[in-house]
Amino acid sequence: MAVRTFIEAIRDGMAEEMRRDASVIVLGEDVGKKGGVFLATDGLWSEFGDDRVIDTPLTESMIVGASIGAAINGLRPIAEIQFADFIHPAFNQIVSEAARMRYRSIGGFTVPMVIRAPYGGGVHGALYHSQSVEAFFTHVPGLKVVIPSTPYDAKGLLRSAIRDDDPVLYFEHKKMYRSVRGEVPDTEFAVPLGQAAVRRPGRQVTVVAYGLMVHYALEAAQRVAGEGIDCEVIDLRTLRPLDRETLLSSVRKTGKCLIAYEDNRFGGYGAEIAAIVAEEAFDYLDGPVTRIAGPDVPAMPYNHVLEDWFMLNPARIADAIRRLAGY
Amino acid sequence: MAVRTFIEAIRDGMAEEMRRDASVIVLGEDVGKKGGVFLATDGLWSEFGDDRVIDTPLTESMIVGASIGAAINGLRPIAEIQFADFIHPAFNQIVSEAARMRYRSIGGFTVPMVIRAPYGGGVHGALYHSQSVEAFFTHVPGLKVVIPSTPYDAKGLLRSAIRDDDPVLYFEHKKMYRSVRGEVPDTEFAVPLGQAAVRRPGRQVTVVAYGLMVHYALEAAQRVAGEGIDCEVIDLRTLRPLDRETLLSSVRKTGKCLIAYEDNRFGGYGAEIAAIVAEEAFDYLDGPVTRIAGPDVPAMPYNHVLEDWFMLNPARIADAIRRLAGY
Amino acid sequence: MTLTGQGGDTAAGPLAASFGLADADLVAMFRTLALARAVDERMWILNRAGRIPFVISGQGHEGAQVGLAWPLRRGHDWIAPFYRSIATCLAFGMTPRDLMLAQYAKAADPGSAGRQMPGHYGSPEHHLVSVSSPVATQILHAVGIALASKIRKLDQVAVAIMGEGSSNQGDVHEALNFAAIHRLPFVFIVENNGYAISVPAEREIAVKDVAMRAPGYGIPGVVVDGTDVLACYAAGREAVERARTGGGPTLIEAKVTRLTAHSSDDQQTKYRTEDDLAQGRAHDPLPIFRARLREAGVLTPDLESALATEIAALVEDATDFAEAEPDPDPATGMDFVYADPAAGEAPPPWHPGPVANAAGAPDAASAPGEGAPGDDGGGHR
Amino acid sequence: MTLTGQGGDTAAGPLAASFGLADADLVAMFRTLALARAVDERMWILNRAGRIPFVISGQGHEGAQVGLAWPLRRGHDWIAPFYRSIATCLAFGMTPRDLMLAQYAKAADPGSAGRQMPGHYGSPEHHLVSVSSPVATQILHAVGIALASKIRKLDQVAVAIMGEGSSNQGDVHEALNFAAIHRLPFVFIVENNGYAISVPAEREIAVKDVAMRAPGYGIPGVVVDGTDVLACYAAGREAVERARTGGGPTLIEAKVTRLTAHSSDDQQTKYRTEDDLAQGRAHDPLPIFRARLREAGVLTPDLESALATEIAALVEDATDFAEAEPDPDPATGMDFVYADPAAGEAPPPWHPGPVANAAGAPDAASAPGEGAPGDDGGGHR
Ligand SMILES: Cc1ncc(C[n+]2csc(CCOP(=O)(O)OP(=O)(O)O)c2C)c(N)n1
Ligand SMILES: Cc1ncc(C[n+]2csc(CCOP(=O)(O)OP(=O)(O)O)c2C)c(N)n1
Ligand SMILES: [Mg+2]
Ligand SMILES: [Mg+2]
Repeated sequence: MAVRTFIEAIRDGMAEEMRRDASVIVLGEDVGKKGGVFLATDGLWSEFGDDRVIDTPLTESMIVGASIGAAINGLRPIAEIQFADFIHPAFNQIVSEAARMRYRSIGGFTVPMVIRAPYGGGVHGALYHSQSVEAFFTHVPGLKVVIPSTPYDAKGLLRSAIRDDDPVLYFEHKKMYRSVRGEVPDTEFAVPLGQAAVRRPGRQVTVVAYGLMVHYALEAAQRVAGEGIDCEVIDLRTLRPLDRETLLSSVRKTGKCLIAYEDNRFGGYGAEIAAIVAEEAFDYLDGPVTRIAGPDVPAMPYNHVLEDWFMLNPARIADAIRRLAGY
Repeated sequence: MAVRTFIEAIRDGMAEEMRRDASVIVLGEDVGKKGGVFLATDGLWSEFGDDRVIDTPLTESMIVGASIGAAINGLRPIAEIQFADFIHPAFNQIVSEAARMRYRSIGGFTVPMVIRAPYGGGVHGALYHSQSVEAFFTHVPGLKVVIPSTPYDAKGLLRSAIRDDDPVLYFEHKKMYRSVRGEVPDTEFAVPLGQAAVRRPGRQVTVVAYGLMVHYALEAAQRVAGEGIDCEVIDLRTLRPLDRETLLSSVRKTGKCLIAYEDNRFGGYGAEIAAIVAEEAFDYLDGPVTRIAGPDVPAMPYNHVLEDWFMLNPARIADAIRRLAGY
Repeated sequence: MTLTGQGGDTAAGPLAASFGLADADLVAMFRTLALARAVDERMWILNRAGRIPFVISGQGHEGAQVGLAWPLRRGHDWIAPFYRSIATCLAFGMTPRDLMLAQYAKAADPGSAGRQMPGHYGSPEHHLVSVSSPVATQILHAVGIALASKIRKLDQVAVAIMGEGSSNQGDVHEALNFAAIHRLPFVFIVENNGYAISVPAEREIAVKDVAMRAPGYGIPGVVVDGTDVLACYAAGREAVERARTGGGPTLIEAKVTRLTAHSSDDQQTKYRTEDDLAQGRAHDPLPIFRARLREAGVLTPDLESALATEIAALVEDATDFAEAEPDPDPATGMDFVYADPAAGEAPPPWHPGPVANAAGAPDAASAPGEGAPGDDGGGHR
Repeated sequence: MTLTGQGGDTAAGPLAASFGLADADLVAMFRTLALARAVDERMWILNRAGRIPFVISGQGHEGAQVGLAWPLRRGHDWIAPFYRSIATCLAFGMTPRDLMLAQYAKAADPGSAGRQMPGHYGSPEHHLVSVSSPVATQILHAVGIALASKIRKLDQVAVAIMGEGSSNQGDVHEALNFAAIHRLPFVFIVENNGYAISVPAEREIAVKDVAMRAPGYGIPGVVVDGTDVLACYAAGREAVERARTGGGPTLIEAKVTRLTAHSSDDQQTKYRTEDDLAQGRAHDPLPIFRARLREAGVLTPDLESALATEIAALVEDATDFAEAEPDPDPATGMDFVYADPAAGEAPPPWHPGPVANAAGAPDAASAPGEGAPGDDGGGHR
């Protein structure tokens, strides 16, 4: 058991799977000699060489489209999109092609690939280096979407994603890369896709989160605990397929549900969670299913004052918990 | 007052605005001599000529991106995307550029443009000529999204969209083009963006819909009326900005809300409606906010048996109303 | 694919010999072309008779398709074709029955079990990548297949095919650039018929030939007359050999003609003159290739009539077979979203029959097809 | 922009005369170049001092930027620039204060009021289109601007500028194709510095020059030495004249060097050799242009020291000014999402102060910046 940062766990996960399986390759902008702009792939190029760690031209549609083809012909590509904000040029390849290949060919062609991308704000990234893009993809049948919150999960979920036979989008909150550490076993463990984790058990309010917001939700829960509000914090980990079971049994127990997400509120992923809870746990609800999320403005401004204004934080989540608890 | 088909109303709307305002142009694939693959632009090329009705190359990102530039430099482009399914290559230009231009330039640059696209299924269009794509765009601050359901609204909303100073996505259900007719005044009327319409008043269940589903919902309401279930049917018309007022006051009255949408259920636009109703009308609810939507498979298969299996229809909506009414 | 020696018949007259082929190869090529045309014509008849709601056609493109597919190794090399690739698919191993099952969208359709529109072929067995509708995406799939071939040392060549209109999509730029940098075993074929639906070439590109773009990527660009099947064969062979031996990609542009409307939803007389259409008919590869083989003595009247009989029977058989096959079962609608059905969402309440991991209990299915507003919108795809 | 005659000073030595310019023009060009460099160097100092968290730089590109911007009409023609376009923006009318306000992201930043990252300039007044981060999108905006210019008969030329790495994006293909078909008044400038962050030219494109792509669109492609300011001017003038007189687009590739790391988040020694870096420094346009003007007698020691003093004062003033300006007010965060604020969603509960049509009543603002996990992720943008 070693203590690893979030990004180290991701790097280890890739390296170990590449050692185990020669069909795993990494491609993307600056992933080679430079090791990626965040250094997530640092060392891979020197260990695995030009053929398996490919510095691509600055063309995201190509990165995804060629990965689809490579996956069809026996490889398991890990495509890095330098920032989640730059996944949009590849939207057509992801949504029209990767997601639909299996269905349209009744399983004749399949696309086992992972698309990794750093997402999220609070890092002075402004409009185009801060976005949460999960809602565009969680809506799409055929795609899986993973957002880990701990080094352990980052590695274990990445292993599952690489071994999965379907396209998996794997989003990494960039603010966590070096600030979040945790124990990661040296064994070949995997965290299965599609299972949420109860990060903190509680009786009064269920707080649902993923990625960085899990940490903020836990801190918020801690704050309100002193005021006698007992929160259960659920880390979804996999956004699609969703672990309905863990979600619904928590809300059926607490009767109150707050969903915290960093993305713009309107039409964000949390809307689906709210809709599911509202429909399937209706009889158990003691208060409205509530969302706290980013303001509905284009991603987030750069200036730190405006960025702070945009970002959720533990204090704001705590306020929302208090409001809901007091309902 | 003349009776017009849905597509005629759209064509008239474009022609009249083009006559009124020389800055309005139309561009897209086959919009010129052919008049568009559905004939929505038929006659415009002969009336307005090469400069204002432009047959573009087969390149959607260019259609949208050049429209953004043209809008910055004083035109009001109406960009036609041949099928909503083919809007994805332009996703980056729409989401990263059109939607964010005003915000990032504090109003210095603005993008008054309309993107028209035929959407929806039930027309033997298979996976790529049937999609509902609204959820990808309703989530994006800076964009407006319109889906009309009657010839009157089609023309009136299109007029407002063309005159609007922000980018508007205007989706037309292709199954309605020739099958839906209605009275359309000869006057220069406009239907403002952001206002829903109560298509059928009722007391027991609110059914929320847009586009083709409004017609199916009305038919379903008719069916269950004979069984003593009194439905109110709301046609959202503009999906963003949403008319919360009309939505919420209806649900506060009926206490029950069913949302019907053709798109895949998970993460679809209806999730946001459900989330809003669940949060803001909680105290009034006598049953769970319920959604009926397309199955979560990649758009819809071609074969008519499978297509029928995919599509919502009045009978299925009526069943859902009955279940909710009986709750 | 050189058939030389197939069935032991390696006899080669001067025409065949000049291309390193046997007469039997020429006959096989002609047969493929004629068969493609016959299947295609039948599709239109079925459409007009109301048996199949949509047709998109390869008529006029078949000469280039047969010539260019021929040098590839069947079941080994890869093609990412497009919706006009009927002759390509036949040349690569699909049968008339396979194609007709796709037209009818029956459960036995090997590419998609009736899920895709007609024209969207695909066959894992024959290494024909599943066609999707958004044009040009397939070029990147073929490039990725070529990348995997190179990395895995599979000795496979990958080919992507599309129309000239589609070649203006951004994906084409990104694909050619990447394939050229890595000298991938890749061939890009553009079947230039002068139209993207109604938009004529001069509104699609500002140069005469799409092939003029090749030097900008550092790869050879070749223009070939699509009515000259053997010239296409020679151009294809050179490109495939270059690709296989590490010489990198080639762009081949075949000038073809679109003998039909864009699809059964299109009315081409609205935007094409009678002159233009007549010129197109004069560039029909079928009579041109037939005349050449007759002249070379490869096609004799006996052989021709034997072929005609065989082809007619094949088309008849394929039609009858496909027509008689069952439609897909709606109970299969939720299948193949993910490898593990448990990863999918629950089916809707009207779903007939059980699905692995279904959350909601299936209801009695409502009557299908009861939708109000009823027509199909009259769209032209 | 030819300054000839500005201030009445039309005197022209042989060098200026050979380009149809006055000596005053040459001095103004040099001044712009030197000013851009001075502003740029100050940015790095401020970054190292922790005053501004991010810098992206134009050092090494300024010669091409000044030469190529010069033939355009300020406030009339359009430029869609990129994040290295500091000299371009100065040449087109922005001031050092404007640029520094952007670095500091202050409320008075004319391009975005501090919303955008440094380097993302923009000025409606000066017809400099707001820069966004996704590379290459701006080429289509410039093409659209050119289209509007043509349709509205505005006589404006539109220019798009980006790096060679970005020129591989699909949008570039689609834009050049469309601009060429319609012979739009458009110029595409590629500032080729041999790297896309760490990826060297030979992994970005398979040809020597990006300009080799121009013939594939039917437009002229020109390669110009970016250290030769006057050669850039001449190439730009020709392209702009062609564009303005209906001759259609031109692609100009300027070979430049990146004197700094990609940005303040990058460590270029990890992927560039000392040799390579030294070669880069030998291609610094500033000393090269200075030497040329000295040799031509245009720059005298007196003039140089006057310019140096002026520039130093401008940079000092801009820095002090920007530093002293206030940050944006969070109460403005919801502004400018739509023309009509009522079209926006309600602000979050912590929003300070009222917003038109706010649905939720604003709460007392929570303390900002209280977020757990605290560092900035160490990303390199
Ligand atoms: C991305 C996308 N946009 C639009 C369409 C609609 N469409 C289908 S075929 C076609 C024209 C294709 O022209 P070309 O590439 O020249 O091929 P051809 O049909 O002439 O053989 C168009 C516009 C599409 N299928 N995909
Ligand atoms: C679509 C997109 N992908 C990735 C990035 C990240 N990125 C910013 S600049 C850059 C390299 C650009 O290289 P080049 O175009 O040659 O310009 P240079 O920086 O060398 O001047 C990259 C990869 C981006 N901004 N946009
Ligand atoms: Mg064509
Ligand atoms: Mg560069």
